[in-house]
Amino acid sequence: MPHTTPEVDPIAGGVQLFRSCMVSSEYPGAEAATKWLFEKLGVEYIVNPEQTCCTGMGYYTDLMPFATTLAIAARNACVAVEAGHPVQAYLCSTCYAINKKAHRVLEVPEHRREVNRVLAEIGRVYDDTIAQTIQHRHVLEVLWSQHEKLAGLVRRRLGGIRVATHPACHYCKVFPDEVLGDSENLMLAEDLLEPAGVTRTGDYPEKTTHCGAGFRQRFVNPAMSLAVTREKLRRLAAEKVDVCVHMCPNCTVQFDRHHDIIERTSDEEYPFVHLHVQQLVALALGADPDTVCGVAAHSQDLEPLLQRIGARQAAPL
Amino acid sequence: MPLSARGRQIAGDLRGATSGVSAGVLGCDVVRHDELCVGCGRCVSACPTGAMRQDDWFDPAQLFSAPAGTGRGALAAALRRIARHEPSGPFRVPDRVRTFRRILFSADLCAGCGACVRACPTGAVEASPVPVGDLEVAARGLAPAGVGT
Amino acid sequence: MNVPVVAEAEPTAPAVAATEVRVAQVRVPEISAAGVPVSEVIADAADGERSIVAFLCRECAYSAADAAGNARTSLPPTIRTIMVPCTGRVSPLHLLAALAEGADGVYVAGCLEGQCHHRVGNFHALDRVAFVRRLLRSVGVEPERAAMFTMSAADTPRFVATARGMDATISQLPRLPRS
Amino acid sequence: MTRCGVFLCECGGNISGVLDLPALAAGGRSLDGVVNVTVSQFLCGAEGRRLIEGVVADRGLDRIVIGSCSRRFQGPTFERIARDLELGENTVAFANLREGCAFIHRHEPEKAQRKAETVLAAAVARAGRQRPLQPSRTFLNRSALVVGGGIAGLSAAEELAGAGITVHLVERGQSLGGYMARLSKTFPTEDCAMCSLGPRLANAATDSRINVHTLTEVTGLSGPPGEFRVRLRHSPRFVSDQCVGCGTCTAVCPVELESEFDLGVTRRKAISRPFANAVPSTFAIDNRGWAPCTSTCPAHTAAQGYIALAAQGRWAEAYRVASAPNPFPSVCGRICPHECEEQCTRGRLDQPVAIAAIKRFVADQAGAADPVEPPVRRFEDRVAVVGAGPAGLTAARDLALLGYPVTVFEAQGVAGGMLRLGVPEYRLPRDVVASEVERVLAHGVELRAGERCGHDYTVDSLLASGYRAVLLALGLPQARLLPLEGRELPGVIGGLDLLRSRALGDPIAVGRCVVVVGGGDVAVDAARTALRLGAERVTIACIEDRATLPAQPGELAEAIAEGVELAPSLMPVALLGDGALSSIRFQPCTLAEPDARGWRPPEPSAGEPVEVEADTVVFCVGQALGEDALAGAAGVAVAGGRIVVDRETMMTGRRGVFAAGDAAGGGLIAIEAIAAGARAARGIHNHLRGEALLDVWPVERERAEVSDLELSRRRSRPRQEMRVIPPEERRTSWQEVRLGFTEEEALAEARRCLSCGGCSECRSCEQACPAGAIDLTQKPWEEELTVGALIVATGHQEFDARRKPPLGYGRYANVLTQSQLARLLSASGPTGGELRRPSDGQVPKRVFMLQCVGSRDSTSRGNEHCSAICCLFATLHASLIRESYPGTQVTIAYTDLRMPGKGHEEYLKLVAERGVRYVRSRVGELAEEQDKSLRVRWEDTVTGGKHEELFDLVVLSAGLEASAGTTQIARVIGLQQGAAGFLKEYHPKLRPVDSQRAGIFIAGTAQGPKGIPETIAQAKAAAARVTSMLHGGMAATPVEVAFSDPDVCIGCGVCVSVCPQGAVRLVDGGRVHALVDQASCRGCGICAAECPSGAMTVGGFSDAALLAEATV
Repeated sequence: MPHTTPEVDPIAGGVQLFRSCMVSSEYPGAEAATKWLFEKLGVEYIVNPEQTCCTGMGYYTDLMPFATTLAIAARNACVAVEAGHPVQAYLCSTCYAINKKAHRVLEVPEHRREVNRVLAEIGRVYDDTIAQTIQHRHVLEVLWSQHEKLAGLVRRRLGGIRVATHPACHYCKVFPDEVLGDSENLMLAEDLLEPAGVTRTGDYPEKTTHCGAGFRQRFVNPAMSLAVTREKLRRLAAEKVDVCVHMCPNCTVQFDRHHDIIERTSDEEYPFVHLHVQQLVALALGADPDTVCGVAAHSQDLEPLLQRIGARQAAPL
Repeated sequence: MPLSARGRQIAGDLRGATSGVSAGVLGCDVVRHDELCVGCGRCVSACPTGAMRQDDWFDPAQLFSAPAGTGRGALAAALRRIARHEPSGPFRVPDRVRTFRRILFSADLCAGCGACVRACPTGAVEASPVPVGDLEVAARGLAPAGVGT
Repeated sequence: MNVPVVAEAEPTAPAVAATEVRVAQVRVPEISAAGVPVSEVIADAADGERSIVAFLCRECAYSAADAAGNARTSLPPTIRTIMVPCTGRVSPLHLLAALAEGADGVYVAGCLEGQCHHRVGNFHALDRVAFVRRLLRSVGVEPERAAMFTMSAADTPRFVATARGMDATISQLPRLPRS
Repeated sequence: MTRCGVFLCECGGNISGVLDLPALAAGGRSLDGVVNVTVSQFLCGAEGRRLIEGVVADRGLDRIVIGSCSRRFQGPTFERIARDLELGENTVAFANLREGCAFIHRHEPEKAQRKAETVLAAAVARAGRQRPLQPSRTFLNRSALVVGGGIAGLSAAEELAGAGITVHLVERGQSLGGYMARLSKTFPTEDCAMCSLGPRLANAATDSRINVHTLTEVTGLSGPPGEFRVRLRHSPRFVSDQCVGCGTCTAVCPVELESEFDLGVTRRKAISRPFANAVPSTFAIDNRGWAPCTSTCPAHTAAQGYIALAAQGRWAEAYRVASAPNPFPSVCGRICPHECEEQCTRGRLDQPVAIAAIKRFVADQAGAADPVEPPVRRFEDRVAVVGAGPAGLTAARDLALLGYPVTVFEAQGVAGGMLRLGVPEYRLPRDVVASEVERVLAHGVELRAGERCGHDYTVDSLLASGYRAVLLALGLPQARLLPLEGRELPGVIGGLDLLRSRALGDPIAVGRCVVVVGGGDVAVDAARTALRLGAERVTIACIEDRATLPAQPGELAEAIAEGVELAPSLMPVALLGDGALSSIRFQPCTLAEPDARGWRPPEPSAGEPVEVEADTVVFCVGQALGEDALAGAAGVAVAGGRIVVDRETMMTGRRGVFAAGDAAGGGLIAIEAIAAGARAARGIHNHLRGEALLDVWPVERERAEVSDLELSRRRSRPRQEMRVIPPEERRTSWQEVRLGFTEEEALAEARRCLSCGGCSECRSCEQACPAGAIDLTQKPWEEELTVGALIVATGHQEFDARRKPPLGYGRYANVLTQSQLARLLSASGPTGGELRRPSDGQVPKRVFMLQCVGSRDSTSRGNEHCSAICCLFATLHASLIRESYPGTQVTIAYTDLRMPGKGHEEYLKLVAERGVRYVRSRVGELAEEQDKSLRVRWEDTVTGGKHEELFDLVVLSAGLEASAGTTQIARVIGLQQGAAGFLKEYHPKLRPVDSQRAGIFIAGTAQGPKGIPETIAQAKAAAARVTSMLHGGMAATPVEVAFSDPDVCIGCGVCVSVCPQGAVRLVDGGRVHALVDQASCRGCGICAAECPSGAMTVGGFSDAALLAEATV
């Protein structure tokens, strides 16, 4: 079936991989897989030591005012442009949305003046040239820009593996009109995995429902948070998926870490696993499950899936 | 190749057609008469190389040189009656004023095809043939290869 | 006191069009009620009655004028009105000919922007009056002698205000000297 | 010089109270051109008129100046006087002495007097410059075109016809009725929609002044108002007027499609009528052209036809469709390379439909039982057919059916040609060929086997012995052998000879190790035949590489499975062996660029020659005409080993001698030979009858395509694979390898067909129709009408709720829109008015309705506007449900309940009392449970409570948008469209039913969302506007329009670019100059002000007149 995600101009370089706190601490495999894929698809990128945390977690849990996030986002933009890699590729949808929103707010003169007053103390300025060269992309968008090459690089057929997408709210709902595809039925992930022969699920009931994490709800209001997650697990189980793929470490933590807890507390069976999109794509292209995809960091036992796709034998060249 | 008397006579009264008398002569020089121009823009649309251009400035001096009995002439007459000094330099013209705009001609872009002359309804553009054998033709790089070397 | 609607900042005009900020058609009153920056002041201002010719569009301005008349509003006698089907019909020649043949000021009055019965007639008139004003300035004549106002057919007070405003403006200017 | 008369009016003291009129009059007399000045107390009255008439007569005036009130007030009065006195138009000038002078300068009489003098002088100066103008008269055609057959179009048409105006009512769809025909009841009176629409339809059908054009679209509009030239395009209905509306055809039609009228709630047949009292009542066939399979097939077999019939198990009818163009359906079902499957649309979804396998099952199942009556002999011209192959026999059968006596001559002892002697029986059993040959002969065709053309008889002898036409269908029986060194060694045989000997049962043996040279189907057949004849090792060597090998992939795969080895890209060089063949030497090669005839000769490439052990070599490298087969056939030209044939008539160089099949166009597959035979039969018929009665080449229809969007809504189902005998078992047996489908398999596979072409041209309806009204040959045709005015009433369409994926419309079974619910509740609807849940047909106990779907939506997914009728529509349906099903609970989630209009608020109270629950909430997502019920979560913004409930049925109140027809007509005739595509009215209050263009009016929901009452009101208003416009029959275009003087105009085109009406264009009459379409010009004068040459002027406001007035 023809893919529905629209074509985009290929991005081959100038990419700064924006490291994510949750990915680095919880699922480093997602970052490693992304780097591995960038090399496979010929995307020139750097990891910039100057780049700091996006403070999205702090802002969304109301710990810090938006002004702080705004200044840090402006600094990160300056740093990226200065390093000659203005295409910031975000591993996590929260970073993507918060930096893009900051970019919009920085178009307002008085906010920019205020931020530049702060940046002056560290000898930086966020001016029009920075504002016009910096670009904000999710890593999946960068991968999609090279998606024609994927078919030729598949080393492990994922035929028969049924995949569903949990669309990250911060990617789909903060800038709904700038989403690659339909913001209320995102098919970007499944279109990326199509060359590997997966069976696509497409739209399913409550696809756009929240994963339940809600930044601090997970800690302040765990009962309600897990109740929402269970609702989603039930829907995905009803679709008989094998893998649910994610675009944000927050969702992956919410599902992967609490999958068995919810199964035990509501004694129901949800026979599927959770992976980042990049991890599954890398596996299909023959990446090593441990050193590249970091499967050991997941709570769920991913061995059955790896056996099923022959990821444990050496990948045929 | 020097022109015969007949050749010179033909080339002489050619209005804009490429004289093409001999390889040595190419196209023609264009001479503009601003006072006759009414700003209709036909030469601009006819010119294939963009040598003729109309921008959104207007020089009132152009008005004062317009002959009586024409639209611009009447305007000039009225303006002259109340003017307190010679018109100062050109000024910018609002978007919807179409015909009061100056025509700019850039000789280096001109291919000498004469289309503007044929298009102009008021004779504001004239074409005079390039003198034969003039080295300047070769210098302008317009002459075909092998000529004048 | 109402002031002419159309005016714009004076753009400097180098011979070759340099890259300068494009002049926005900002409707900003150019002169203050108090003073008039006339280049030179001719002997006495009040020598004789001024004459103003006004081109009013049949659909809006002329009907507002009639309404003012039926309301017996007193208006300055200096203004003489001429009906045109639409302000789009007024060409620069009409305005300059009127000035040349005795008028001390001319103005055009038409429908509000977007309400023109011929959709774009008033926009054309706005641009043409702006052109005439720059033409006047280039020959040293006060640009305030030409103006344009837009009004709704039912807005009689605005017609009265613009008429009186124009009369005040022109009466502060000397009679237009003609060669 | 003009003779101008001035008339001053005291206006009963209004003017004379301030101005000294006698002084003014005195001053006036001195103005040049003035011959008379008079003062009157009341000029505008009858006394004033007599005064003016008197002075004009006495002093011979040709201009009049009126000094009185404003021209906007009494101007028309004085202009009419001038017109009555034949002074003509534009001969009166006005001095506004009252509103322009007396009233506004009452307190300064002397200044007023001086101003009056100037004003009067200006008027006199203007009068002197005014030239009399001739109004041009346009003939107003007393007819109107109404676009759109809904309630708006019908109401307007009815009103116009009542005023005696001829109406052309144009409707895109199959029947009039539009959206209202789909409704069950209408609010607020809950009376049935059809009760008010029905009479309108009947009226439109019977009123002689209303010409109804259905299945018709407007494709072009030109000319001025009053004389619009409208181009119409009529799509074929494929059913003639004899249709009595009995509906027998729908019973037999095998094709089911989604019913647009029922908005997809049910399905309808390809031949259908939208609703019972449709106007016109004739049925119509939804024929979208040839399906890809039909258009690809060389014989253009109605493949979709026999598959649709097969899907219903109607094998006999399916056989009739399959065998119509092709007497060998069973043969082709087995051996055809089925290019139709490669083109099958289903291939883009999952896998193509197994068309050939179904055809085989149909032929095997119903072929034998299909009766063959020998056709009636109609002509005496005897026709001879040389060669009993597929081409010859097809021609023979078709000629017999046309009524000719036919004799077929066959060189071999048995008929069938390559089918019988070329294709081995494990692919094509002999009894299958025999039975289908038998059926051809049963058409009264005489077979003379064992007689070779060129030996036992010749073309000349046939013609001499009385045959009026000869068809050479003798094929290419001669196997070509490569002139290689060692070819005379025993063990070197031709592929065709091997296959023919096997087919005839002659003794033939092959060695232990066989090499077959060649890459086509014949080579594969020879190789597998060699296997079955006991060869241990069989290799196919060919010059092509693996990818460009011409043999059918399926056949090659089966051969390889049976152990045949493949050696591609090798060209044979020499055959080695002393006395007996021992091996064959090959040189590796590549293929050169194709030559003129597309043949790619081999070029030896680097690399050592290869020697392959072989005791038998079989050459399958092409076929040739039999030697001297064309002896005694003077005039029959041969080029490149093939008989030259005129493509249009199938005739050879010799009159009366035709050719078809392999002999006339080498290397054909069976179906191409069959199609060629059929063409030859038609060519012979045309020749013998002396005129072109039949199209030799069938007229191609355009190919019907299914869009990706439609495809994505179909569920994919795997293709039925055919069972085969396992390779090791079939390696040595002559059993037919492919075992064919069972009945269940054939039925299941046939049901995968997507009916791309709509009507499959299976012609079942043609057979069944008692009135013989079916006519599939109808073609689209164009027409041009001249009408006075247009009314556009093209209506609206429902917002596509699929644009809101979380609501699940189109995915969840029990989510419908209000229109679909209207169909369910409609007595004439698919469920006869019974409210049935689509998933299980039960009566829903809990119904949830969601308002503002796609309306009042500021995201990029919906429309900003409120669609006006949905709250009422939902309330109506809720009321109907509560009344008929007291047990069913209805909840309506609204944003704001909008019930404007008479009696609507009261209706709401009535319905609310019937127990309908209204909650204020805007639900964003629905979720379908296992039992197809729907989980709805909503927050009631009035009580603030959060709710979550399960519902059996959810109905979305999708809003209104301009219909596709509205957007199309707006593009064609140049109307402006506002938000959501609604047509823009000239002025929302003053001229609500006028469009921007003169003479074109708009009405109904095409202009904006509204209910039926307002729609009808607008329709009547539009009709009134047309009636008043066309009333006079003749219209004088006003003189105050633009005019360009052709001699002065310099053709710069500035006027064309500035005209807001697009009424000016450049024309080339010798000199390029501007021409104004005076009917469309509104006289604004923008062009005149912009014109650099002064050519353009406006009647009554010329530059001369204005300058005169301004400069006095």
